[in-house]
Amino acid sequence: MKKFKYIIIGNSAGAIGGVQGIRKVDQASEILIITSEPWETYSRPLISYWLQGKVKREKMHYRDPSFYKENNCRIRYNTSVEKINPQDQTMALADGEIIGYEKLLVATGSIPFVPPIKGLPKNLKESKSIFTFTTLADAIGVKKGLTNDARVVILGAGLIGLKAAEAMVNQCQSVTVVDLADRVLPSVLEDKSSDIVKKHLETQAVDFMLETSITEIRDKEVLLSNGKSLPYEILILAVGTKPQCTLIQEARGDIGRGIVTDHHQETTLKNIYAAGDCTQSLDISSETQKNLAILPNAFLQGEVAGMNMAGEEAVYDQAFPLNSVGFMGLYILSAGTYDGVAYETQTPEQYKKIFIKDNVLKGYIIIGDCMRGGIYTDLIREQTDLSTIDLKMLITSPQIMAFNQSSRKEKLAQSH
Amino acid sequence: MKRVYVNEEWCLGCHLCEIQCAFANSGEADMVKAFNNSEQKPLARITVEDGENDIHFAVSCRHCETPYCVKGCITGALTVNENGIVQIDDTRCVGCRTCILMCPYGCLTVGHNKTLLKCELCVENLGGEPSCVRRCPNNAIVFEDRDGGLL
Amino acid sequence: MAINFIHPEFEIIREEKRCIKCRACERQCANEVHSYDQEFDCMESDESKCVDCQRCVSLCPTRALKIRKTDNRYRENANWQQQAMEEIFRQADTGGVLLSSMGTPKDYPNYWDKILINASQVTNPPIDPLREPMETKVFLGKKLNKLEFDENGELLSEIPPQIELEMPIMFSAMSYGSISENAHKSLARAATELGTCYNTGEGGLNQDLYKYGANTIVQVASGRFGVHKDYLNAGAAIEIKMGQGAKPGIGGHLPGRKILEKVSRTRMIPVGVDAISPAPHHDIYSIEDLRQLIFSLKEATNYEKPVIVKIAAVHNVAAIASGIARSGADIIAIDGFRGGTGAAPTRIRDNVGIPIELALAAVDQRLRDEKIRNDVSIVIGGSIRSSADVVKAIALGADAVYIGTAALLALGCHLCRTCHTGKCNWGIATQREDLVKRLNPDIGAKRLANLVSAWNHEIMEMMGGMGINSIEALKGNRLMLRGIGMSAKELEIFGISHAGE
Amino acid sequence: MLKKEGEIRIPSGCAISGIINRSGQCSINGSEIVKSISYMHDRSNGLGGGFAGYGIYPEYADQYAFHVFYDDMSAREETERYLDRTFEMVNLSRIPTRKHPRIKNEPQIWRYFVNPIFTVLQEDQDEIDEKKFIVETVFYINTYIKGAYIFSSGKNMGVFKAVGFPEDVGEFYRLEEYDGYSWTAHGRYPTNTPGWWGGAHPFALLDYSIVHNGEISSYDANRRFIEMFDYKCTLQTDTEVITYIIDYLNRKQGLNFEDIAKIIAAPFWEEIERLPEAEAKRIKLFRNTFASLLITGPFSIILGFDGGLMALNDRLKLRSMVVGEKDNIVYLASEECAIRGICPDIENVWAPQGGEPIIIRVGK
Repeated sequence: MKKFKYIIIGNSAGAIGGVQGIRKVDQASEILIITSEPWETYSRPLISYWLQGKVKREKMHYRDPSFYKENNCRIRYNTSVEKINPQDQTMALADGEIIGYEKLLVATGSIPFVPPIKGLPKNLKESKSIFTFTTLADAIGVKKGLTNDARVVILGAGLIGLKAAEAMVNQCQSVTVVDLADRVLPSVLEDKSSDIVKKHLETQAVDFMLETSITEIRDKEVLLSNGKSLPYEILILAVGTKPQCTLIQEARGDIGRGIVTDHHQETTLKNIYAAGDCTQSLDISSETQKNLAILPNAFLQGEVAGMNMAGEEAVYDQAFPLNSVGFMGLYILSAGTYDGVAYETQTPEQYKKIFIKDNVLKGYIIIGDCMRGGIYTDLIREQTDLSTIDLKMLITSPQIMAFNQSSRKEKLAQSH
Repeated sequence: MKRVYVNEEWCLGCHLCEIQCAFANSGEADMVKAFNNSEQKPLARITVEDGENDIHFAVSCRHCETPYCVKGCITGALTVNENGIVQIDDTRCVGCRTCILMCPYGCLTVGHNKTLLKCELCVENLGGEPSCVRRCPNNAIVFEDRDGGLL
Repeated sequence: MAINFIHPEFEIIREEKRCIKCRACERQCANEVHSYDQEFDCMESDESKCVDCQRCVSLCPTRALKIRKTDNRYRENANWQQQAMEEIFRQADTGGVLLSSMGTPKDYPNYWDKILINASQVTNPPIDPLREPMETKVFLGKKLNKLEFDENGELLSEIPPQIELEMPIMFSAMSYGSISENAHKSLARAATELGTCYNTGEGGLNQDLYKYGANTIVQVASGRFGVHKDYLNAGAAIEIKMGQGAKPGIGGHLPGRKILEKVSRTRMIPVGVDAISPAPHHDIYSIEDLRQLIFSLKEATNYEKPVIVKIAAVHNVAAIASGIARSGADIIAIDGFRGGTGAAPTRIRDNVGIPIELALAAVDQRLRDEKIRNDVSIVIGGSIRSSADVVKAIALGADAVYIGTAALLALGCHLCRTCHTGKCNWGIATQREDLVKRLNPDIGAKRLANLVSAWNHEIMEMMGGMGINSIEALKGNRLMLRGIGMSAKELEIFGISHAGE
Repeated sequence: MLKKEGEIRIPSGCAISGIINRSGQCSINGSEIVKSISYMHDRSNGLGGGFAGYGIYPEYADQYAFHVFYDDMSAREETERYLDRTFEMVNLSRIPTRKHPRIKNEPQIWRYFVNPIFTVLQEDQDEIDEKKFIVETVFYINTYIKGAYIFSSGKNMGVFKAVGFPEDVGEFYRLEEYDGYSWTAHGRYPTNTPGWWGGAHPFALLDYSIVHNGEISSYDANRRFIEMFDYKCTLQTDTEVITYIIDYLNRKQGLNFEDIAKIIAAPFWEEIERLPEAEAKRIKLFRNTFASLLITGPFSIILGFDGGLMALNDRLKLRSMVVGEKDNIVYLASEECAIRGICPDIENVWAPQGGEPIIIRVGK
């Protein structure tokens, strides 16, 4: 049996973060990366850009191809892990091989949630017209069917659905987004901001059918809850994702809204760590446990996991939701929780809403000009006491000037 | 490592660092050409904030030890080079603004071609001292190693 | 008054093609000359406000700006020139005394430029200061006339209080209030780095600067602003200011608007109240009164500090200096009529006093004739413009020089001569906080130190050329000087031969 | 017409030489020093040569020996009238010379052995400073009696000088007829004088005599300072001002020759800083008090005084000077040839450092 000091299951942001975290501490020991995909690491959010034609395939690398070699990583493509045995620190691969680990990072990510709809084909992967949209394989599939006269129906007005809509709207005859919710991006935005985004997308020829669901999928046609039907050549199912926790669950690790870890990203199973979309995190802005399936979070968790795996204590305790997304030239920054007193501003260039509770910035939404929005993010991240900050100035526009002199000095005259 | 630090005690708010930064990164040899000869004025990677009571200071990338922008970058366009300088590869940047979302200091800006711009300490265009530092009329911006703490 | 007779003195030439509308000129002009026109997307200028301080020109990143004297002239003639006419218009407008800043711009003879320095050739060798030691250390103060020894030949005598300088150049008195805190800081730090002294002027000593005391000369002037025991003991020496070259015979006036909180505390006067220095010290109406003040100050400082008496160069300066030398002073400072000022009545600045060169020559010779040259050191100031001026001054007999205007120039002053407006764009002659911060003492001190050490290098070069390797062998060494284009009388006063002799 | 010494400052290059018998025996014949300086013929240009001998007048050892040049009879008559008033004239005579083809235009050269006479009034007021009195007499005659010039005024010593090469001057003055315990010699190379007998070296005042090679750049600083102390630099030569400085420091300030060397060729400040504290303090006080007596520019001097010689170079040693020893005799010269020429088996030859005084006192 082969044994590795470090094994990472997965090959995306959490896994790469894991490699970089390990390498901060241990530059020598080999790392084995196991991925079920056939590709070197690539940026999942870029699949819509690729589909849109804005990014070439070779620019989708999340890291340079030399990354593995430079970091002494061995990688096994197209390989699934069947089972983890935490007692003897081994795992069984799909081909039956057993390999041992000293430290294991599970960065299995999430998988699309496919709702049980009447008429849904049994083997979605072989469909030429019905797709989920989270992997490069999905995008490649979509692209094959995407023609100028294709009619596209997207189920789900979340981030994935709308990015898919953006990617295709100028390459096909029509895009219609169907969602049971009464607004777009329901998990990211609240009413007004959602409305701005919807209106913008409508001007860009994306059609919406909200408060509507698909009741049945037929060949080239879906039936809707309002009794109407929509023809399609391409149907995207983008109602959401769920954490891929199976391996840990079967190994009897704790699962909540994802794999449960401590601040060191260690699971309830000894020497097994988890990072990324597959995990549950404590959202510091709402103080609730969540599955925060966002890329920066995945990388940061992976990095902390990696450092701990290599023996250095590191802590990740600053998780909270945050998103930056653009649709057809309209950009949205959002972070935290929309709880507390809301301060709303609107200019021709920008809509902004800031939420403050207990003298702490809890969340914000910016649509349009989002320059320097990260200053707000940092206030959430650090849970900064706003009492020494010029709130009026801060609400008007994010700036260092809003801080008092000593924190300005700390920010600008000291190394970070 | 040597980083750009600012001292608001000496910043006059002349905004010349912005001009010099934009020029240095414009690729033009002549400032007049850089500003007056093209459709779009070149953009600065440094921003001067002007406050009340004549407080001014310039803000540019801190090249943080923990660069949230790099960690959050969805494409890998942002990297830390061997000298600790946070750099951006504009052939890989897709303009998603996650870095703007992540940066605690508000130091990234969107360029004319929609990719992000940030201070790279003038490594590409001058070497040695960053242009904002070199041209600051009052030493309000300095290029120093303060990793051991502020003197 | 309906018609404005005073026309803009300068024209602002902005090369539109080069202007990138960065608005640095607008932000940097305290006189509000420049402005941006949104509608036409261009910069505008109001020339009537321009004082030609060159701040905008210096900061314009594309060199799109230049300022030139207007060629618009009144109908002047050889007798009634532009300046005379304009001053009449001005007084007809205001009914007031004309005020000016900095040294006189009038074309009086400049004797430094009529004196040439010698160099060695075959009969003795020049000395290369890069290869051989070259000493510029100077001690200012009374010298012993007779050494006392005990029976074993051990010296009993002690050196009287002295100022020890690494080079014969000091920064002359400029008060906190007339110049900014940052200007003072720059001077203090530069003096410390150089091993020389700066001078507080009559405005007291800011508490933050006490740490530079070993390189500080504290001044006691007729207003006695900021004078107390700690102040007197804070410095390396005490200077009694009897007069100033730019305005002999009159006092000083710092307007209340320059007396802000910190200046007020330092001067020990209320905020916003005019600071008036009377023309005389009201406790000194004669030389014997001066002696009393000198010894009062010595008492207050335990006889540990040399006392300087500063006078303006006036007609009978030699006799006055002789009196001072006999009054217990350790050092005489003489300020020539080209010396600078923060503000002086124009007529006085331009017509009262004599050139420092003549005053120095007369005083040095007079004190030697009276055999009391050893009792005092002589420091001179009043438009020392270069190291050559320093060398000539030392060779004429000075122990050291004061530089004021040259130091201000090093700090960025462009001699626009509008110090009295308080809007110095270079952060020097102003108390406006946004302007004061324009002078970063890190830069200021460095520039001053650069200037003086450059001069000192040049002094060493010139000394080496003369075959002199220590500054004391240059002092009073008038044989190293020759006059050029001087009358026999002038040569006689200088005690030098004409070039070619 | 060229100006002579006293009308203009005249720098000159030179040769110097000195011999002394440490025992104090007057064993050195005048011909020795003449021979020594003759080896450095090319360092002179015929415009001046001279000698000083110490211990040469044993029979008049207690009288001041005035050597005087007179341009004419009236100068001599006026001088003698002046001297008669305040001096007892023990002996007076022409100084013996011999005709020499290369020594021309000689003045009348007289020698007086004198004792000063003080009035009752002076003695009552306790103002008797004999040396001051001699100096004042010399200054008076040299300044105010036209055509008279006292060029030697010490006891049991004498200066012999003329326009010409030094070896010719030695022959002219018949120096082989004198024996002394020490001698100095000078060959002159002035650059802008027609040559004047009084301007030749050694320059002497009281027992001090100076031979000097060099051109001091501090001249006017030194002159203008020393003139504050009742000296009058009538000749405007380096030798003159150096002599006055030494007289001032030794006689008036009471400093020894070691200290004098530390004043006129002071150590550099950076050297002073390295000295022990007490020594540094002492030199700092010297440099402070006598700043204007620092002599810069090239010089090598041999100072003759009662009972010894001091040789000193400027602090950068811009002029040559070597010292040699053989038994009790010490030789000093600009060039080594001047020593080896008269003492082929010389031992222990060395070149002193700049500013390092070589002081030889007889009997010590």
